[in-house]
Amino acid sequence: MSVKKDNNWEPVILAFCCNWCTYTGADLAGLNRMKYPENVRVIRVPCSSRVNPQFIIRAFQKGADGVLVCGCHPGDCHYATGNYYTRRRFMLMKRLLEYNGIDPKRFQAKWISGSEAAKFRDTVIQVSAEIKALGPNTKFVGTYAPQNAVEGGQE
Amino acid sequence: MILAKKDLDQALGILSQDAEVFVPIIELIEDKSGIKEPAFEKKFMPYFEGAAVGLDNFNTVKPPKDVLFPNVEKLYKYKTGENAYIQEILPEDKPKVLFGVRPCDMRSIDSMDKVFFTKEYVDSYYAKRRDLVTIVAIGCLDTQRTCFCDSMGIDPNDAPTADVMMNVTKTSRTKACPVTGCTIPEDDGSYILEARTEKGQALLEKIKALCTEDGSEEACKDTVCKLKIEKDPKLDEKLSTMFEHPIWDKITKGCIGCGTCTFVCPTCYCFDIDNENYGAEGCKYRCWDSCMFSDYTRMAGGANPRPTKKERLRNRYMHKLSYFNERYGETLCVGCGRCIENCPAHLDISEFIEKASKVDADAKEYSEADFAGKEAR
Amino acid sequence: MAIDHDCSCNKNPLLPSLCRVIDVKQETPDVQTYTIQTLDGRKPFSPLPGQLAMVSLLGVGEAMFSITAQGEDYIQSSIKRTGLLTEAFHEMQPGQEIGVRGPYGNHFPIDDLKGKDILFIGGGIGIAPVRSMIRYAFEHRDEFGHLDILYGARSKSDICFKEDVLENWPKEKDTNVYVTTDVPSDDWDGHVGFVPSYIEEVGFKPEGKKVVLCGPPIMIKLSSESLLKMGFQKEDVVTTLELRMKCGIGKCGRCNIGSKFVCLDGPVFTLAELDELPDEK
Amino acid sequence: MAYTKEQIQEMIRQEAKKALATGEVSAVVGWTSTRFEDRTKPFFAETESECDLLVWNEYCINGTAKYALDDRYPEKKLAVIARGCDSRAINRLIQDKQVKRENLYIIGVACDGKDNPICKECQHKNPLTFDVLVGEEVEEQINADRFAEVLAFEKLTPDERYDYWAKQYDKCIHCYACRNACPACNCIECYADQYRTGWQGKAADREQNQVYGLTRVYHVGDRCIECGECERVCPMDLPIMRQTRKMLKDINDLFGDYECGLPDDRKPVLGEYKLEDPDEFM
Amino acid sequence: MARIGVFICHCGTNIASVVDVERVAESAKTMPGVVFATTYKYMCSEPGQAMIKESIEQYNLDRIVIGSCSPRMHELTFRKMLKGTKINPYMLEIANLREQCAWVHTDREKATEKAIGLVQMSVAKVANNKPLTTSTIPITKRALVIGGGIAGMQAALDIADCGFDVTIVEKEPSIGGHMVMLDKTFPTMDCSACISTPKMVECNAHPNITLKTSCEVEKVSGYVGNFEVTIKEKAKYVNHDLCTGCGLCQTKCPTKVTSEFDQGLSKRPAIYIPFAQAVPSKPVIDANACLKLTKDKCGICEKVCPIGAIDYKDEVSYTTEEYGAIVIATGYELVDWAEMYPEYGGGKYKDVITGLQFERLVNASGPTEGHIVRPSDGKEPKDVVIVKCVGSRDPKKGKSYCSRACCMYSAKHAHQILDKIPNSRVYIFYMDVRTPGKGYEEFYDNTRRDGAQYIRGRVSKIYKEGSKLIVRGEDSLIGKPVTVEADMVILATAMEPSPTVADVANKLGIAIDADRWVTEAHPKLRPVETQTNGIYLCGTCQGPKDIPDTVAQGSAAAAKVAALLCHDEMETSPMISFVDPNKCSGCGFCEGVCPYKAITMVEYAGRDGNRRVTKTVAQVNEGLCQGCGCCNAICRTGCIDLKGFTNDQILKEVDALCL
Repeated sequence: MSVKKDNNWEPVILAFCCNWCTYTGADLAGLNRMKYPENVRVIRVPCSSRVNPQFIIRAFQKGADGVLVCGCHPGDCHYATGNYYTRRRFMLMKRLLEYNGIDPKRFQAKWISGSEAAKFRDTVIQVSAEIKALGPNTKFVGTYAPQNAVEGGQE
Repeated sequence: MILAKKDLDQALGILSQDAEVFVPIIELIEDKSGIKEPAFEKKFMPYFEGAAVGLDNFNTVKPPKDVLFPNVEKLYKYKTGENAYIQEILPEDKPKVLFGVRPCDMRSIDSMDKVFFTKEYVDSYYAKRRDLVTIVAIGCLDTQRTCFCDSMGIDPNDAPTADVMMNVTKTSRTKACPVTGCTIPEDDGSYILEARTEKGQALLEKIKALCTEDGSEEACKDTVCKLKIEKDPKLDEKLSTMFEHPIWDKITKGCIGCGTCTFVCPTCYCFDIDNENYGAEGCKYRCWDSCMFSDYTRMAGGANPRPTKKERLRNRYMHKLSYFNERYGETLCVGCGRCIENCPAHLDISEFIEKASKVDADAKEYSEADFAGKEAR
Repeated sequence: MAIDHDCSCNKNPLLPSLCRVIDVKQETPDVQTYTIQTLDGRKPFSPLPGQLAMVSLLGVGEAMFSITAQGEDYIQSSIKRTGLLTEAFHEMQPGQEIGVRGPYGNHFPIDDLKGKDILFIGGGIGIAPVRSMIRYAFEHRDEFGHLDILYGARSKSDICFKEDVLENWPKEKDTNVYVTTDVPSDDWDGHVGFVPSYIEEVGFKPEGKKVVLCGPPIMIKLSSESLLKMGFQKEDVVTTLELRMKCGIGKCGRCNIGSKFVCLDGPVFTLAELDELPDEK
Repeated sequence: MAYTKEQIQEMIRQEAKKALATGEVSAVVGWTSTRFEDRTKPFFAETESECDLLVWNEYCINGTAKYALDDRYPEKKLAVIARGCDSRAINRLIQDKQVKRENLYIIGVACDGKDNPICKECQHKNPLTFDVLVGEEVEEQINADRFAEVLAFEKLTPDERYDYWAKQYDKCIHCYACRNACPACNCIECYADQYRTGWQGKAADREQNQVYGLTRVYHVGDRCIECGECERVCPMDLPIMRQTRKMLKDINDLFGDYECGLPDDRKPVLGEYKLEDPDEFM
Repeated sequence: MARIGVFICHCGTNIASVVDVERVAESAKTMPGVVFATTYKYMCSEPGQAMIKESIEQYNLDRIVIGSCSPRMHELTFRKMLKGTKINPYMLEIANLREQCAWVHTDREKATEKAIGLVQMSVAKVANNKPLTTSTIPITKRALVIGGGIAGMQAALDIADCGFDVTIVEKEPSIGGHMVMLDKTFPTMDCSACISTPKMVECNAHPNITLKTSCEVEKVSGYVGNFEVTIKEKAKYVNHDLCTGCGLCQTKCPTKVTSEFDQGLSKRPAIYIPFAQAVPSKPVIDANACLKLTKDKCGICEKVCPIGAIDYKDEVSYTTEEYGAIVIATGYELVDWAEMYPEYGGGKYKDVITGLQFERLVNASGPTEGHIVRPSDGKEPKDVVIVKCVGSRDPKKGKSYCSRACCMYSAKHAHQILDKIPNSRVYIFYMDVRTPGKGYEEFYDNTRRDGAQYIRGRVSKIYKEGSKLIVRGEDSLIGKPVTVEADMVILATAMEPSPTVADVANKLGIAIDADRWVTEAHPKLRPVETQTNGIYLCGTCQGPKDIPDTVAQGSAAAAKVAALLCHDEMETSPMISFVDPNKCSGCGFCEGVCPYKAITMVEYAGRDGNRRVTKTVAQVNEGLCQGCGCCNAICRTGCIDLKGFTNDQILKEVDALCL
């Protein structure tokens, strides 16, 4: 994995957003022409409880600099109870990643409702700034990315 | 040629100048939390200055096979769609030295050679690595309790196919290793090196300056294995009639189906081929696989010719002790003892060899109680 | 000292050559036949009947298939959809690049078969390897005696190579074609019943006859029993085996039955040879 | 009066014979001796004479419960000689619906601590579930330092922690001994064996080992019975429990006292929720 | 290999002014599987759609990616468009280039880069899309209403009037609920029984309605359109098929116990019809009180019954029936104030009563025939204190919510006291007076004009001095303590959900909140639906409300039910979970986390190695699953997956992120 290190470096941040709250909130931010950094890419999922922690590991492995999981506020889940499971799952996962050396700022979870466009914007701005300050993620990044094969040779 | 033990590091340094020298090194993984004692790992790794070289009498957990047959090895890269291509990735041209290979492991490399070089196809990847490697074998000074290579027809003091054979001199004294506690020669001991091939000759040329030619020194060649087993010399043929023998049901019961024995085995060479994609581009690689894994032979529809651990372990033992003989004329088990030492379920191939040697090949029943006398304490 | 080997001039046996699928034909709802050519329009290699090719869907995976036919400038392989990988194969479109390496394995014992009457028996997709031998026999028609072809499929729509089975082959000289389906259907007025019983029904005579038998394991098992009952010798019946294969060159280890590797020593075995092998098929 | 090892061993053999004599039991899983004095191995006693090969000493360290999964659909019962940890492992398998209690005959025996470091931390030496108990129960100890290792490790800097694990995962040879020995790893088909679905590559490099390592913790962390088999069986000596214990510690911190494999019907932490769970994602 | 077409929309200038759409399309052409990429001014327009359709034909595409506005906007549009092509409507992914790219960014270069990234992810995902088909499920044209209060009755009547069969399950021996206990209804002061009993009779008489009193829901399985409900009928000990309701048994029964209907203010026999207008007007035996059933003595009722309808051997029975829709209308109870407020005497003063008890006191058919008297000594009270918000709006001791009806019924009670007892004085301790409703404020004004004294403040203590109850509180408006000597105190106690609701909700698989109120699917837009399709709610099971709102919800729920039942079958969403039974270990974790009870463990003929065995595996009910995916992330083997958002699709999307 070539380390991207120049002054124009922009982090790649992945956001899993639940379809009913945060994705709607993100759309609303657009409707209101709010501005936020370009480095967040959203993956739409039906519910934050759909997000398997293995996706998070995969994102770091593939070179994401930060991962964000967003869902409805507890109690507001479109599917009634999904985000309660999300909450437990990622409270533990966050600590586990931290324990394994990932900066807690690189993995964050947030409840953002469909009306909280501003919160979505603020969250993206904040996470983006925090990760930019941290620099490129080098932990858990795949050592076997094929560009190694393309550029270098064996071993 | 005689190389004083104290000059070993220097010799390795010289060899490292134009080759990657793989040598058993005791590596320390420091536990900074201070809760557990630091862990030691002994493995073949490239020599570096200051490395704690451990040419002592403990075998490495991982055999040296990965220098010739890496755990993961890229085969070719490709691109799909527009401008599709397939491009071979061969190993680098860098010469390597495998230094301190034990006779059992040397024999395992011979077996690998047979697999990868004969029977119609030559494996290009293995061949390239093999051609670039010079192997310095070392005669064992002491053996582990799980060592039984001499029962398998291997002399722990000599590795005939090595490029260079190295033995401790008879006058060398030994002491306990301050780190691991095992037996090692004292610093004032020395090694006798003997080139067996041109490659070996060339290697010794490089360190000639460090060596002396003292004809009075004699190599220490009286090491015997701690573990002696009674093996039927025709066990391979006997086993070939024992495919349905009830012994298999019994001895495979304890197996937990992990791949430890195959990955620590110096002669296990099975591999899988898979790919890793990166957008339209990707890379095909091969990696070690284990016949003990349930998915090893499972077919796309779900049917599996070896559905349970019984069939899988039977295949492994049969492969080591019978099939390989039939195909290549030698036993694939070299008696290094690694699988005995590391098996989570404490399965013991030497025990199987003994039992299989003794049982009636046509027996319809099998009981461990028949062997109780020997084992019960 | 390593065994002498010549590696400089040897072609890397694990490296596929880039080929192109020039035609995709839907044989049955779950079987497709692909016609494969090198990028410069040549035949990738010239296999003998019964040999295998490792077809690599770049980025997805590779699998071993029997080569069912070959022409001047192409080879053909038929693939049945059984799992995730074959499902991906079925998404192939003409023009797609794939990797192909081979040919692997032994082949049908042409020399043994020459001059004899041959009974070809195929079941389902099992007709694919047999087809390569049938085609060979037709191409060298004078070298073989009378030919019988017995083919069974689940239903009419499941018959592979319909043109060959139902139209072309019956027209060949000195050739009888028997087709049966497991279940009756409105559009099928042929024989209905399983292959093994049909074999007995037709009552082939074993004298001077060799059998090439291929199909799902259970069909092979029952058909063999029928054949042996009818007086055929185990040495005279050849069949093919299918196991999970990876390398194709007898090194990676997984396709062994006893000391034999299906990819290298197989896939074609006589029933007599199979008897010698451990029961792990 | 406490029994001697030899007495317990004899009682185990008798119970094993009794179990086999009922005709309902196919085999008794226990331990037998090996050629090495300080090592026993798991053993299936299937006949009366084989029962006399069962041993009981400080080297009986292998877990016995996981063998119940060898045949998930048995015709006869399997008898298992179970120490405290084995009984918790059996509870784990029962709670995960992988074995049925009625398919097991459990010969419980209180454990006096084996030649295995994890035994020093054991809080349940006595079997918690059994059909018959051999010998007497022993006094239990509370291990106040259950998470001491995790706490100490947490104090390191993130980079130190990462480097430590990276080195450990460099060692890993992908043999899956930890998985196969773990009673919480009881899936019929492990995600890691599903190469086609792309969860994880097959290569045993640092990257895939890390993926496996973390996923393993997530999969078993809330169901771990702390038997330490994963760590014991690891041929490369990876400190696997240090990962799992981290999750257990967090579960205890966040969601209240938690210990698995006890004979209750408590759901695994990730399979339930409480409205009043702590929330830091506001 | 997929043949993907990528279509980038300019959206006029909405996208194109910030994102270099041409570059995005050019870039897309190099992505794996993409065989065609183009841009267009308005993809959603008719010419735009026609262009996509043509390209599908021309380039033999098998799936497409559209880079446009949010999928929440036009995903359905484009799916509909695909229905007319050879491509399955679900072989489509939309990259959100407007709301989440062009509109929120200004830097053209960076926005274009991001747009390419978004398209890349969509391309990676779509390559792994599978064709999905909607399936239809038949609908049983019958409805079940749980609870026979005014909400349930209203819902049942409206559904029945639409021509569908309805069953009302009521746990009490009579339908009617709380409303029939009440005396007058505010603000119109019409007789509560006079307007509710006709509804009860109508329910009884309606050809499409089946009443099941003394019944409870035992088990619910199935899903929208196809519920299978087991109803438990408690033992009544009276054969209602024979009984004529003559009432002779009641009069002869020697046992007398507290009357539930009269809120403990009167006695009733052990064999009883709960109240005069009860429907069905037939008695049941209270098994806990009956001498025959408890001590095997007496047996008088059996002897006096002229037709032998008494059956002491009656047992609980179960019936299972199928319904297409279920309405939950389990209503409310008043909180047990005595436990919450020991300072109000904790229940030891007989003259401290609840509002509902007062309703019985003031009711002409009640125990006092409508005379307001003190329960302790039967004297007419002169000074009456009404305490509001007892248990409501009091998070420390009771409930945090407002019970909504108390302000109005307290005003009504004050009005009734002042009206019926000459020279009486009524003091009302209140926190706020809330009168949002037609004619409510006017009613409150009138009550004050009648002379009711409103004192703003909480009552801190009630104790007895002689025959008087001393009520101490604080008048927070003047900031001074107040003490009132009262003859009677009426507590406007908080409503809480019926104690049975948790059990019923659990059986139905619907959610309840922390206060046990049934949760509606959406508080604004789906107020009478629950999370589970085919299950609706009405009345006070959802939250405190007054009669007009309750009735309105009853009718609303009925409309929803009718809208469902008027179809013969319904389409299900194809984006639901599915199980690979061969991989499934049967651990049942998914079953535990499913909010819809859509997952059940079933037997499956599978294999263990090469052996044929019967496995227990998870199975997803297509009618119940809503596609949240919670089960997917809990499944360790990954054998339960979500169509449209499969693990593979999401992993591929993640993989494409950093290319």
